[in-house]
Amino acid sequence: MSIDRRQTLAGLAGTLALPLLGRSAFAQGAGTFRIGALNPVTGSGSPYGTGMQKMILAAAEMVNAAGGAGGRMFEVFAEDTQTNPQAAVLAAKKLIEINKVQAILGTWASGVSLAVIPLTNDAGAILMHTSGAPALSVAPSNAKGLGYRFQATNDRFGRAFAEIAQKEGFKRPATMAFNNASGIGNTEGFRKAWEAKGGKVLEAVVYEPNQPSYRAELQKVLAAKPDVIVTGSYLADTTIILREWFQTGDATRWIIPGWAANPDLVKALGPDVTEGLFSVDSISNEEAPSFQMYDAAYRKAVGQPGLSNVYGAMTWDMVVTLALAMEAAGPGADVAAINAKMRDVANPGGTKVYSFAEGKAALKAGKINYEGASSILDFDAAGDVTPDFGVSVISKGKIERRYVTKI
Amino acid sequence: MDAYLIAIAIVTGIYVLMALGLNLQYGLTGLINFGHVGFFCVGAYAAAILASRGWPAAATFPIAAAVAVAAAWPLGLVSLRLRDDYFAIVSLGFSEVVRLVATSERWLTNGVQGIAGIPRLFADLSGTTQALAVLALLLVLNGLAILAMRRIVASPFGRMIEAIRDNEEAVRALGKDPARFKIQVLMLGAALAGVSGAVYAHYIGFIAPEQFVPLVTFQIWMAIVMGGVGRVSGALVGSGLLMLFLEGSRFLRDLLPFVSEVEMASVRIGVVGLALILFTLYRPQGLMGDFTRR
Amino acid sequence: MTDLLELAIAGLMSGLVIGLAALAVTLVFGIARFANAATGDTMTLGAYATLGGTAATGSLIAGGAIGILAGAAAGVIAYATVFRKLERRSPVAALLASIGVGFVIRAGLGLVYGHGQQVFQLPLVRPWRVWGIRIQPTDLEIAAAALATLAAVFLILHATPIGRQMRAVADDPDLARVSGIAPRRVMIALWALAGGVAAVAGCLLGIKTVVAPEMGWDMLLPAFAAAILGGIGHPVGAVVAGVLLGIAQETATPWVGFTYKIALSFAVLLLVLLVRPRGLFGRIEGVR
Amino acid sequence: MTLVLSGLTKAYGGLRVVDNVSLSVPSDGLVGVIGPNGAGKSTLFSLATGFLAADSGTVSFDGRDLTAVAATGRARAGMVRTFQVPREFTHLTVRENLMAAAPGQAGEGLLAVFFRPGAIAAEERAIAARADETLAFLRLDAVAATPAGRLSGGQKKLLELGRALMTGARLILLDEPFAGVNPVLIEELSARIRDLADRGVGFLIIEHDLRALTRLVSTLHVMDRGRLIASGAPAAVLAEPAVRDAYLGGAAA
Repeated sequence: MSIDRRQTLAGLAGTLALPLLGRSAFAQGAGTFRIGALNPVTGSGSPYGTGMQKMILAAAEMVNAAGGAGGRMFEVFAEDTQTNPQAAVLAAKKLIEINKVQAILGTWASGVSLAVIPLTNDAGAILMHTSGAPALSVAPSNAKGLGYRFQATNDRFGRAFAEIAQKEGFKRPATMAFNNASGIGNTEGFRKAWEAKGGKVLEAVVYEPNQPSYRAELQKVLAAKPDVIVTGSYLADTTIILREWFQTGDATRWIIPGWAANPDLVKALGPDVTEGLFSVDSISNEEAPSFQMYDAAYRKAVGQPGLSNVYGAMTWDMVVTLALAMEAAGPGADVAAINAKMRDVANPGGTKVYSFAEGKAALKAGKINYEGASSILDFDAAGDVTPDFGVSVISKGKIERRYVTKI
Repeated sequence: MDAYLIAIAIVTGIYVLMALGLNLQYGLTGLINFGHVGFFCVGAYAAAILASRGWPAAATFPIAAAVAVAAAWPLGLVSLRLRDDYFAIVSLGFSEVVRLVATSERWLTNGVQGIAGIPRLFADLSGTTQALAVLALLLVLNGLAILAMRRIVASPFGRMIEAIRDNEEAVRALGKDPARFKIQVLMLGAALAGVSGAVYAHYIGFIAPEQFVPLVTFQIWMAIVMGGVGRVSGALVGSGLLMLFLEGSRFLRDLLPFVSEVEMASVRIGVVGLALILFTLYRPQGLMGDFTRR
Repeated sequence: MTDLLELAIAGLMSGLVIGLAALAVTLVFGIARFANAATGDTMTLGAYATLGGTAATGSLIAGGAIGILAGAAAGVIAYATVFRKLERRSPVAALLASIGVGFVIRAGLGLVYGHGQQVFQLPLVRPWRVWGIRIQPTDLEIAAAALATLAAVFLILHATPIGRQMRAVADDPDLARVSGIAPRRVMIALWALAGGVAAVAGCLLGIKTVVAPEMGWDMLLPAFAAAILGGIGHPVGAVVAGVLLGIAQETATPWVGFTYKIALSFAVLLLVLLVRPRGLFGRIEGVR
Repeated sequence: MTLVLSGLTKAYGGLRVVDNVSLSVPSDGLVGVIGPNGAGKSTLFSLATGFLAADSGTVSFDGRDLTAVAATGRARAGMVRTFQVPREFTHLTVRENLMAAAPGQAGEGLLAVFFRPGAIAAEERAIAARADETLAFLRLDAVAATPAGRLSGGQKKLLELGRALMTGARLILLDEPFAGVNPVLIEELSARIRDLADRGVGFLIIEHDLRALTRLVSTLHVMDRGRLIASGAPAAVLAEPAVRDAYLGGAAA
C-alpha cells in the first residue's frame, strides 16, 4: 500500500491530540494529486471493499507509470468506511484535512455516500461513489455537481428487472426486499417500472435481517401465487430464503440482483435449488479492452476474476476518468477545472479510448470518449451513468449470461 | 489537520453527553440502562424531522430532549419496578423497538432510506469556524450538564439516588419509593441522550435506523467503565479513550502492516472486548478512581 | 387455518433454537447469578466448530460432538479466566465482562474464518404433506436434535450427582456450601453444560441459516427475552418461553407485519412481567 | 395497641413458613420474638412490613388496616424495620445515611433542586442538626463523616436504628439488633432502646441473644416451625416445657 509513512505517523500524532508536526509537513507536493480511497473494507460492504481499494491503488499506479495525469502523479490514501456513516464521516474528515485529498473515490452504501458528500462539497472535492440512492443525484447532495455515480441507481435496477420480467413472459410478479435503502430501492423501482408497463405487483414483502427463519415472509409472498419473485436482497438472506423456499416444494421463478445471486450462492445451495434463477447485474463492459486491463489487474491483485466484483471495475474507472479529466484540464488545473472536463472525456462525441495511456495520447489530437471497464461510462446531467444490465440464468450450478438488456 | 481534530472532538463531545446521562443512571443510581441508544435515536429523529421542516435549532434541541424524556417516562413506569437485571434486558428491548419504529414508520422517518440533508448548525458560518461553533456549543451543553450533575449530587435528591444505588430495599424500608426517583433519573439521562442525538443529527447530516444499534449503547458503557463509574471526570476520560480506540485503529493499521483491513474489524472488536474484560477484572474503579468519594 | 398452522410450525422451529439459547442463559443465571452475554458468541463458536468437525470427519454427528466439546471448552475457559474472579462481585461486573468475552470470541472467529458466510452442505429435500400441511423432514431432524439436547440436560440435572448439586446451588448457594458441595466442581460442570447447550443452539441455527461471525450475537436478545419470560433460572421455563415467543412472533405476522414481529417478543415480555414479575415459571423469592 | 398482626400466614409450596400468627405491640411496648433458625421470624417481619405479601391474615397499625398497603406506605405510616444483615448506604457517610432517612424532604424533588436552592439549604440545615442529635444519642458522632461501609457490624446496627429514628417512626422492628455486636455495645444499645420506649416508641425485636432480649422486653413470643407456641412475660415463657423442648432443646442440639 503506497501510504506515506510520515503522513501516517503525523496522523497518529493527530489522533493523540499532539499536533507536533508543523503545517509544512502537510503541504501539497508540487507534482502530486492526492486522492482518497474510501471503501467499505469492513461491515456489510466487506465482500467488495478490499477489491475496490486495491483497484484504486492499481489504477493509480498504472496512471503514474504512464507519466501521470496533467503532469501530476497520484498519491492514494486508503481508508475504511466500516460501511457505517459515522465512521465514514470521520474517515473523510481525516482524508480531507490531514491528507489534503482533492477527490474521494469508492464510497459504497447509500447511507455512507449521503453522509460523506456534504463534506466533499464543502471542501470543493470530487466524490465518486457506487451508491444507488436517487437522492444522491439531486440537491442538496449534488448541488455543486461534484458527485459522480458509477453504479446504476436503484430505480434503474428496478427498470431493468421490469424489462427482464416482461421479456421472459412473466405476468404475476411479487417482490421481496431486505429492509434497507438499497433493497427497497430495487423492488420499489421495479414496481414503478412494472406499473408503468400496465402490470400489477401482487405482493411486496419487506423483511428484516438476521432472522432465524424467513418462512412467514415466504408464505405471505407465495400465497399471492406469483409466477416470479423479484428480490432486493443480499447473499446471506438470499441463501436462507431460497433454501426455505426450495423446502416448501414451490416452483416459482426468481429474479435476483447479481450481488446476491453469485457463485457463493450457488456454492452454498447447490445446483438443484439454484436451477433456473435469473441473476441480474449492471454489467461491466466486458467486451471492451478496458475491461481486459481491469480484469488482469484484478486477477493480479485479488486472485479472482474481475467479474466477481463489479464495484472493482467501477473504482478502476473512477481513477482512469479522473486522470483523463486532469490530463484534459492541463497542468496545474484546480478541482473545478478538472470537474468541468469529466463529461468531455467520458461522454460520446470523441475518439473512443479504453485506457489512460491511450486517452492521454488521443487527447493531443482532440476530443476523447473513455469507454470504461464497468460500463460505457456516459454521465447524465446529474452525474449518473446508465450501465447495461446482464441477465444470467443459473443452470446446473453454472451462472450463464443469456443476454444484455439496455434501459 | 485542525478540522480533523475538531471533528474528533465534536464526536467525543457527543459521546460525553451520552456518557454523562448514563453515568447519572448507572454510576449514581445503579440503573442498568442497556437502551441508552434508544433515547439518542429518539432525539436525533426529533431534531432531524423538525429541522428538515425548517424549524430552527433553538427549537429542535429542547424538543429533542422533551421527546426523549417522553419516551423514557412510560418505559420507567412499567419497568422500573422490575428487578435490576430485568430492567437491563427490557431497556435493551426498548431501544430495539425504537429502531424498529424508525424503520417502519416511513411517513415520519422515511424508513430505511433515512433522513438526508439535515440542516447544519451555524450554517451561515463556514469551514473551520462553523466546526468550532459546533464544538463550542457542545462544550456549553456538556458544561451545563456537568453543572447540573454537580448540583444534583450535592442535593438531597442526589443523596437519595445514591442511597438507592447502595441499597434499594433499605430505601423502601424508610418509606421512600425508589421507583419515583429512578423514573426521574431515567428521564434526566434520556434528556441528555436526546440532546446528544440532536447534535449528532445536525452534525452528521444524515440519519438512518442502522446507525442506532445496541453496539452504540455498549460503547458508552465501555466509556464509563474505562473512565470510572460514578464520576464526571470518568465520563470525560472514558469517552476520550473510546474515541482513541475507535479512531486510533485507522492509524494502528499502519503500525501493524501484517493485519489486513478485513482483519482490522475483528481486531477492533477484540480490543474492545479485552478492554471490557481487563477493566472489570483489574480496574473496576476505572481510570479516574473509585466512586466512593467524589 | 393451514397457513396459520404452517406459521406456527415455522415459529416452533425458530422457538426451539431460541429456547435452547435461553436454556444456556438461564442455567448460568440460575447458578452463577448473572446474565451471560457471551452466550450468543458461544453459539457462533459451536456452529463454526461443528462445520470444521463435519468437514474433518465427514459426519455431521461427529462434527456436532466436536462443536459441543468446543462450546463446553469455551465455557470452562471463560469461567477459569474471567468469571471465577468475578464471583464475589456484582452481577453487572460479570455481565459487562461477559460482553467482553463475547467480543473476544467473535474477534477470534472473524480472524480465523473471515466475515464471509459459510453453510452446512446438507441435502435439501422437498416436504411431505400431511392433511395439506407441509411437514419438512429437516424440521423433524432439528426438532429431534433439540429435544435430545433437552433430554440430556434434564437427565444431567436430575439423575446425576453433579446435576443434583447444581440444582442445590441454584436453590440456595449458601446452604449448598454449608452442606459440603464443592462449588468449584459444580461451576466447572455448569459452564461446560451451558457452553455445550449454546453450541447445539448455534449449530442448529447454523443449519437453519448461514454461519457468520455475527449470527449468535443477533440471537442474544430473543434468548434473554425467553429466559426472563420463562422465569430466570428455570430450565423448563426458558425452553417453553422460547417456543412460545417463536410461535407468537410468526403467527402474529399476518397482523403486525415482518418488522414489528421482532418487537412483539418484547411486548409479550413486558406484559407478562407486569402480571407476573417473576416470569411464567419463576419462583417467588424472599427478601435476602 | 399500635401494631396488630392477626392470623398471618405464608406458605412456599406446601411449607407453611408462617402459620396463623397473631400478636400485637402496644404504642410504647417492648416486644420480643425468639425461635430457632428457620422458625419464620424474619418472614414474619417481612409480612408485617409489607416486604412480602401474606397469603392470609391482616396487619393494622394505629387502627388503620395496612394489609393492602405496600412496604413504603407502611413505613410512611410510622412502622419502620431494620434488617438482619445491615443494609447501610455503603458509599454515603454516616451522617448522610441518617439525613437520607428524614421524611418529606422538599430537596428530593428534582425541580426544587434547581429552582428553590434557598429553601433546600434551610431544610438541609435542619435535617443535619436532627441527624447530629440522633448520632450523639447513639454515640455515633465520632464516625459521622465516615463512609458507612467502613463501620463495624455493631455500628451498622446502630446506624440502622438511627435511620429508623430519623423517619420519626413510632414503631421500630429490629431484626437481630445484637448479632455481631460486642457485649459493651449491647448494653449501650439496650439502654438506648429503653430510652426510646420511654419516649413512646414501640419496638418489636427478633433476637437470638436470649439473655439480652429477656432483660429488655416486657413481652416475649416464641415461634417454632411457623407457629407461635408461647407468649407472655419472658420468665414465664421461658419456663414453659414446650418452649424448652422446641427452642432450647433445639438450640442445645
